[in-house]
Amino acid sequence: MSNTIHDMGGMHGFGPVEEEPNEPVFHTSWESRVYAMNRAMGPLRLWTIDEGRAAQEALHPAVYAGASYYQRWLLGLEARALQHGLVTKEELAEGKALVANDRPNRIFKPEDAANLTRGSFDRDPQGEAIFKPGDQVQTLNINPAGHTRLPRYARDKPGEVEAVRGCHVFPDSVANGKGDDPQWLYTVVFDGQVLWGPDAEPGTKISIEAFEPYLEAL
Amino acid sequence: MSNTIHDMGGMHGFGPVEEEPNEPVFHTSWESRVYAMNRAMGPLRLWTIDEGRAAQEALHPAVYAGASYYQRWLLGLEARALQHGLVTKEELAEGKALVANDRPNRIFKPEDAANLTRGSFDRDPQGEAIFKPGDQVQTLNINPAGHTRLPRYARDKPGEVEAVRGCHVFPDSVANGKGDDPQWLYTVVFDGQVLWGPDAEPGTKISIEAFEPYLEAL
Amino acid sequence: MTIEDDRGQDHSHGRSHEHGEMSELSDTQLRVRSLETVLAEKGYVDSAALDVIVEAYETRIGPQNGQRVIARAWADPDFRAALLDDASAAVNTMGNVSDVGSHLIAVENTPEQHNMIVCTLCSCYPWEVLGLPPTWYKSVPYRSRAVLEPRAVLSKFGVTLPEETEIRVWDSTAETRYIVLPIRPEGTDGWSEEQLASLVIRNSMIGTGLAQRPGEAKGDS
Amino acid sequence: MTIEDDRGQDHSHGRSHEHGEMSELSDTQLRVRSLETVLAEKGYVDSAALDVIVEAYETRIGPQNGQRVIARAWADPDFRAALLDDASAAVNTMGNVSDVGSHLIAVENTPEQHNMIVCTLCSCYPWEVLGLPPTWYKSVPYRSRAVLEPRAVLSKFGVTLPEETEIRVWDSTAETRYIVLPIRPEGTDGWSEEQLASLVIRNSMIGTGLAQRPGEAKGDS
Repeated sequence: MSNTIHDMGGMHGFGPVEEEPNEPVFHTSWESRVYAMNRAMGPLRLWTIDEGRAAQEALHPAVYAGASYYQRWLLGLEARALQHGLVTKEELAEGKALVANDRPNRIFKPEDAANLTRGSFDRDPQGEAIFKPGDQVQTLNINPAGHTRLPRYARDKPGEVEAVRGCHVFPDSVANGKGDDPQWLYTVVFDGQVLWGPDAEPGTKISIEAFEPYLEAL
Repeated sequence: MSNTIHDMGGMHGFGPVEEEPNEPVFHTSWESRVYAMNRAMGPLRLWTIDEGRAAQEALHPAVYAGASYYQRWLLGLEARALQHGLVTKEELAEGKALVANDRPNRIFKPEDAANLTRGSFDRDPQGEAIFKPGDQVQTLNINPAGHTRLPRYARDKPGEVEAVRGCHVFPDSVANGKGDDPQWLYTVVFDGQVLWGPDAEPGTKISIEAFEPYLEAL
Repeated sequence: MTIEDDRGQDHSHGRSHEHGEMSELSDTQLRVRSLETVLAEKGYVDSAALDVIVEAYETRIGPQNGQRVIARAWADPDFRAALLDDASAAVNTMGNVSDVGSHLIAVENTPEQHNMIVCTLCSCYPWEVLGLPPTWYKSVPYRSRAVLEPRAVLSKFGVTLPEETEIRVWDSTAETRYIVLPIRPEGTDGWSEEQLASLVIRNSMIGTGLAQRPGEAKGDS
Repeated sequence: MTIEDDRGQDHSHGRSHEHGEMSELSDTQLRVRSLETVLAEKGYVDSAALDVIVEAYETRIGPQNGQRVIARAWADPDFRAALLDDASAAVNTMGNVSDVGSHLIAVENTPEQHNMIVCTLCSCYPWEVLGLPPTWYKSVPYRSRAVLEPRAVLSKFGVTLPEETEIRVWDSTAETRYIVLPIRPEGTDGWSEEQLASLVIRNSMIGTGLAQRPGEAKGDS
């Protein structure tokens, strides 16, 4: 979903930023297992990274805002595993496999961990890029019920295209089950005052990575 | 605070609206006590209605979104009673008065309940109203750290003044401890498409009650 | 912080969030009792006065007040005009309901415009004429959805209006309070105010319902 | 839903929310074990592979990779130019760190512009060069504040920059990933890449810190 609590840029009330001295990579072993399961299941290509995000965005705001980072990953992974029929609620409740399944042909093996490189999101363009660096653009005012990567604070605002970042998988399509629909991706920069008005800190600029369908020429 | 979870107009993810058949006025006796305490302490004039709102807005978003309505009122009332030094944490923990206090001269008595009329928020204006019905206005893009009643979804948008509602206590001032600072209040109406873009439902208009400092002429 | 989700339980939305769970209700109950005890011992509240406030909202101050206002507006064109001109003053002429503050506003439904009230920022509601708001009105789903998808919300309440009817949502962001004057149902010519009042369900005065038709079963809202 | 507040406990923000409480950790732990067991029994994960992934992030894939990249960019002007032109390609020429995906971008701090990275919508982070993000980076306070009040956030990290320096916040809303090339500290002429790397604290590559000066105690971040 789009306008959920995950879209929190510019919100107040979450308390101060606090750094933890000598923070370990994982605080508990369950955190490390949750992370590793999420990483290991990526290459099975049962879902995309944006579907994974959408599963977390679907959590109730009270849960999202109250859970820790890895708790959210756990809830998101459980939700996807259930939605895709990999596991059943009864299996999770009992902690063992109860029903047969079509096992995947190929799973992530120990030797695969030698190269944990991310996949590429580059895709062949469907047309020429409409914008170029220096172009003045306006972000659209969209409020879709489905997943999007245009944050609320940067909607309906004028900005400048700073760079073209290639043609990528379009999250608003792929997370909603409509395929890659590749779109040009731009870095669009906004003046702090444009985003926040007189309450902006002076001398700040904020950029987002904006897909072409988020933009119109100014 | 302004951009906290309480400002939820247009957010997704909170689930469906659900009506409860034959709903009682109060579901439990503690709900009724919380409500009555809040009402009874209003006339003591220890704080304003906007300070009361601000106390709830200061709750962590996970608490705000997860608590019930009367739980929020309880937390807000506890917070104000502590902030104003009416009670101490130790007293709340032990459930009895432990330290002496300056008792208020006048408290809400049973006979006062005969007339539970709201107070008036009308105040003498500091000047003429700048706008009149039919005027085109733009709401400002403000993001104050303090309390405001201009919701996020209606900032930085063009609308039309529909009515002048008198000159009222200004919440952005009084809740932040800066006095009544009376301001003209207007009903400002927006087209649904202006607020939400193409995702708006067709044929909808939304109005807010906007204080004059939220507006500029278009 | 316990993590919760939709796995078998309805923890993450709806009524369980609004009313809490049993084991936690008792915590809250103790906490409320503690606060009231301390405030009473220190002279800030009088528990007998709290009893009377509760009783007032459980008996006297409820939607029955608004029903009489709407019925009179349907029956009496002069009162209707006065109500739409200055609802506080008009309601206060009725005498036998609790006085209303200065900032009540009545908005009239027509075939061209359907009005619907919300308070996105908290839960402002015209309690002097409607009593305390129902849980759904104060709930985060209603507060978040009403301004973005009012027709979808209305359909959850069983209200479907023609496409030509404009939906007007009033977000109560200040101390003004709104009551909707619903369309008088057909087939009520010559009805008394009392008869008319029986058709005015609470939701019709918030805009999430319509006045009932003669013969229609009276719901609780 | 248990209601929590600030009354004597630090429940409503900060570390307790991020890491959970003891009594609930064990719930979560059981739930994680259950999920792993079921997924492993059904052939979706290989627990030995999970061990190796965990080990990789606890040992191999961490900020030490980014430190070497930054040190080389400081020491070698050609590499610096290549890094700013195409960070993925440049980093992959270094050979002995894990390959990085196609979308790494390096942004250079100057006296005129200080760069700072955030992901407001989730927690995107260049883990191939910096390892897994610290808790504060993934936290709701950082995600909500960085775009609205970056100078205030920087000051929480002890970073105060001249008014004339523009703060540029990069919100990682797509699959591009950003690493900050901090300003090379003075007094490091002739230093080896290894010596230079020792000055590159992790936060300096996110933009919430500066590279350390020679002789400055090396913090963990």
